[in-house]
Amino acid sequence: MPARFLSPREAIAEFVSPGLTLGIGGMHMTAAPMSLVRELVRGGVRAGRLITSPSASMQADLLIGAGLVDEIISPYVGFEHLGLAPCFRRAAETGGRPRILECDEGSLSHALYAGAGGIPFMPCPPGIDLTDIPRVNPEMFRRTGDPFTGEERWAVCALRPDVALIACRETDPLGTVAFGRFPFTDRHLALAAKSLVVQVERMVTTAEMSARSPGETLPGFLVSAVVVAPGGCYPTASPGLYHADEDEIRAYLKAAKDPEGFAGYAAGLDATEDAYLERVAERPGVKDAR
Amino acid sequence: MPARFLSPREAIAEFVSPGLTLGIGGMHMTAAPMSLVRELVRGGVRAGRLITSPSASMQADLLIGAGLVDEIISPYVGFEHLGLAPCFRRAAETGGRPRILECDEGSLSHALYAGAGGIPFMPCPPGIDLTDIPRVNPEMFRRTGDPFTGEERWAVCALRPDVALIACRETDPLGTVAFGRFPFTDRHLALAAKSLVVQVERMVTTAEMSARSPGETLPGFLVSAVVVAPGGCYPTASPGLYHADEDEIRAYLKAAKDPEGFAGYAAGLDATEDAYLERVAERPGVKDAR
Amino acid sequence: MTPGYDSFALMAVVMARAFRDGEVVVMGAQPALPLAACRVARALHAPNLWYIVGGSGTVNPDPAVAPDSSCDARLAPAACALPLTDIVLLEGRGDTLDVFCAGGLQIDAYGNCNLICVGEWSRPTLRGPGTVGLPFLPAVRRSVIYTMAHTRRTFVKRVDFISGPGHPAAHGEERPYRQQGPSLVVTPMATMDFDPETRRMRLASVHPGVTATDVLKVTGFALGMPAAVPETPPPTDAELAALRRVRPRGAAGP
Amino acid sequence: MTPGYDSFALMAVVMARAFRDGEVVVMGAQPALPLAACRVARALHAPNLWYIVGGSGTVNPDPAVAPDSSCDARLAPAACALPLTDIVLLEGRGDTLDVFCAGGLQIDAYGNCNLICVGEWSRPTLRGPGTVGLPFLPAVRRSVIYTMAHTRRTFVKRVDFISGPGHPAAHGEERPYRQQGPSLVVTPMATMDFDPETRRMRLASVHPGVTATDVLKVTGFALGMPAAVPETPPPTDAELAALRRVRPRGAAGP
Repeated sequence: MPARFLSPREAIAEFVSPGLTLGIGGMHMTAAPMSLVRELVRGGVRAGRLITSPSASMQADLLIGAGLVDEIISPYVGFEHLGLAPCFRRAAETGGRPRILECDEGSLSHALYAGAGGIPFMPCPPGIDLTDIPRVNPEMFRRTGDPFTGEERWAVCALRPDVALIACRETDPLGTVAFGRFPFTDRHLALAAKSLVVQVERMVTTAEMSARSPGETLPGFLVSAVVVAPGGCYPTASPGLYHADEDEIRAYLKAAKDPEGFAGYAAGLDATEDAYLERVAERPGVKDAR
Repeated sequence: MPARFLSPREAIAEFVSPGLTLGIGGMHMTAAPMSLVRELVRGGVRAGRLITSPSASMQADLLIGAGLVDEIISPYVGFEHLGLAPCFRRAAETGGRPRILECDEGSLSHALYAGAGGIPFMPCPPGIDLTDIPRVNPEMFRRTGDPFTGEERWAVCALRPDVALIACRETDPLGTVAFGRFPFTDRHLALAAKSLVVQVERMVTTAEMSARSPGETLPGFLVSAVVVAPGGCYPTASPGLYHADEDEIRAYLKAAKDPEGFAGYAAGLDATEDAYLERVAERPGVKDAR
Repeated sequence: MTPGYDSFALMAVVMARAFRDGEVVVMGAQPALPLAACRVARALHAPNLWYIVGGSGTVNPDPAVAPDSSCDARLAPAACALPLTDIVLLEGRGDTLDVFCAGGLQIDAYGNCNLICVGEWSRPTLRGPGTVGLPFLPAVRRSVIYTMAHTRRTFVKRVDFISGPGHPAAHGEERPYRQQGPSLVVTPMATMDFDPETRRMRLASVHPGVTATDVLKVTGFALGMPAAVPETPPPTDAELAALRRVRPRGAAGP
Repeated sequence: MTPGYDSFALMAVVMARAFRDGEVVVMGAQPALPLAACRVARALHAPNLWYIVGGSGTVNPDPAVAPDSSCDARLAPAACALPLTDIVLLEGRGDTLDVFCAGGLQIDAYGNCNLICVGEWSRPTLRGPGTVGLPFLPAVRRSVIYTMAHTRRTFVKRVDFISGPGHPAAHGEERPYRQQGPSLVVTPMATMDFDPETRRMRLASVHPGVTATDVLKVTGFALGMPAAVPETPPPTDAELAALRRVRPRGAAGP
């Protein structure tokens, strides 16, 4: 069927019921689908489980701060040189939500590959054996026998988000989407998800899309809905179009240091994503992308 | 270290000792590293085990015909609309070499992923369970328990070629190589191999290479040697540069119908790859690529 | 069959009719026939059809001149392309692809396909090329089987080697992905489908100029026979016109 | 430390000296220091060094202005880039990458790193960001550990959570990949290495202006102490010149 082009509100309303397992893309402060994430916050839509890329930042911390994440699978929630993730930290240190399913980058990447391929579970390469991770996460890590050598190994379960929300650079009218410069693990996440909502910066022709190389694109039949939201990764970066706005992220980190500050920040996200994007459209970088 | 640029003969002499497990890329009649394969034939270099892409054609049949393959792992050896693989067929029907380790495309692709990632073995998605493949290939397929559900499943072993020989379109002076239009499973094969010899059509600058998207390139540190051989995929295609020469392939299929005819064809491969490429340089397509 | 079409044309049109708008079709080696069928379907009743050509991973290729090989770079004018390794993932996922177009050296009453060998595997009388992606047949919503060879050698009681699983022979047994399994078989003589109770192949229609008795003679097992066997509707002018645009030069199909 | 360089400069130069020509270095989040070090090494004694910046997968990025984030698109002027999912494969392979640059909230005498939590995991007093790729430390030929915080809180007797495995404490125990494990620790005060017998951390050199006693005071375990502790050779003019070209504006490093 032809791709469905929806507003952030419509896409969230139709594809994200409360309590689902949500995969959210973007790595560190790049290519986070913030328009969709802000819409989750506005709608108060709860994720039963949140699966991130190997390194999440604001897309995870904002949802955690808003109390919308029951469980999280993420190898990293933080802001690199800008500091720790205030809401994630507070939750862990005060025993609040989310429950953390401790995980590392390799296991996550392989678990998504398994989920994408109908592979029931994934034996882990050595390394994880020597960490404390499997010990604190028996739900995701189990011992298994290697039928070829007889050795006992750790295995990680396959992961399949009910819905993945990712940011790509472009769509064409058929809903085929193309990543910006770096695919991170967002491609695996998209392939593993039962449905897929993609936020993009712009529309290109099908001929332009055709010229992109395999591995850069996801065909429209995998895409449940496309949300065209120029500037929608803000304040994270859309690689090649605009950089992360570190001033805005610093302002968030400062505000989110305590629950009251966080509440103030969340209240300032405007009533609609259109209004928000209108407001940030003048920020450096985003302006050129629009 | 800087990449080593070698002739086909030098590359084979240095990296392919007789009896190794050899991975050879190229899918159907596209992107087979024929310059390297012909050099194996000229040198009479025996593969202890040959692992192909999910669909091999002349790169496998030529080696089999020359008696150089002890064991083969290949989900398909044939020539699509041009017919069956004469030497592969003859070997199987007369009980000659190679021993066939029966395998399908999915299991091969996952086994290479496992080999590339240090993953000890790979549980199979359902499907293979209903075929006779695991029954005839107990060496590669074993039963394993899913530690999360308790179910019994088939697993395939990880595959790691000692050397992979693949054809790419381009190299830069650092030995970073870039695929042509389609990566097939050659990327997984390259990542799984202990050493990697890449045949390319041409040299580009590092700046040109830099513009290629992730997933198209393999960095020079993974490449043991580069062989610059314009036209070297002939008579298979180098995608985007020249098409397969079906007349030449038909001539091979006709000749290889019996061992004598095959011997004649093999004897006609010229004493050196340079001489061979010189001779075929005038064929349509190849001419433009050189 | 002397009117303005040949077996390839009739089979392509029959396959095209089986594809529904919005479906995702996948095909493998030697894709001439299903590729033509998909393009005809897209031109006529299924404008939102998606189709993936095997090895190349091209999605909806629309080349000026259709190549014969599934990996030919001339397939590149396409909506996009997927790495083959991703197609393998999507096949295993089991909830994305609608139709798998498959064939075999042997095909049996339950729709099992065999691309590996005739005779004993260890010393076959005929060694086929190998099975490629056919073990994923049960993972796709349904499969369409096609062959240019409607003979007793192809349509056998029981394949010598299951390389592409069909319906389960045991009553009530379910396939792991719980999909429909083989749904349609297209040959130069007839179309067949499967009895929902016995899951055995049965005649669905005979092509113009062919009788049910003709089909029975060249089928190596007791083909299910409905009370009345309709004739396959011949290609319409619109179908033939659409096919003319997309047919590989001189392709007789697999 | 008042001469023409600061801690970042000294540490970058010390790390750069540890990289050998032709090696492949990998770094993760917050790569300012190892990225600068690799670029200095490449400019001086290791022209064939390869380095991979974590999430972005960029290989040998050489940006005009170095960004602080490992995923910043300004890293794109690079030799090439690998999808992150391929880097995960290469890490697990265990025979390709030479040096892993790592750090931790806590680092212990055996070079175990902890990026996950201080205190009990279920209710930590400090929750760190998470471990990302650190479980692959034993898969890489050797690791270089760095931190800007040489304190007793960072250098602890035993990490509260092993998220990046160091040397085995048990005598004779081998790590699964049979690699060297942690080989060098770089802080603003000193460099440390590991006793090949006990596999415990020991002082290797003190930076100009720092004494061994200073280092002992801020290290939370019995640091091995050689008979004579050399001073870390200060950056040469050539090293400082090379660093000036590549240093991120205002970066203090991790």
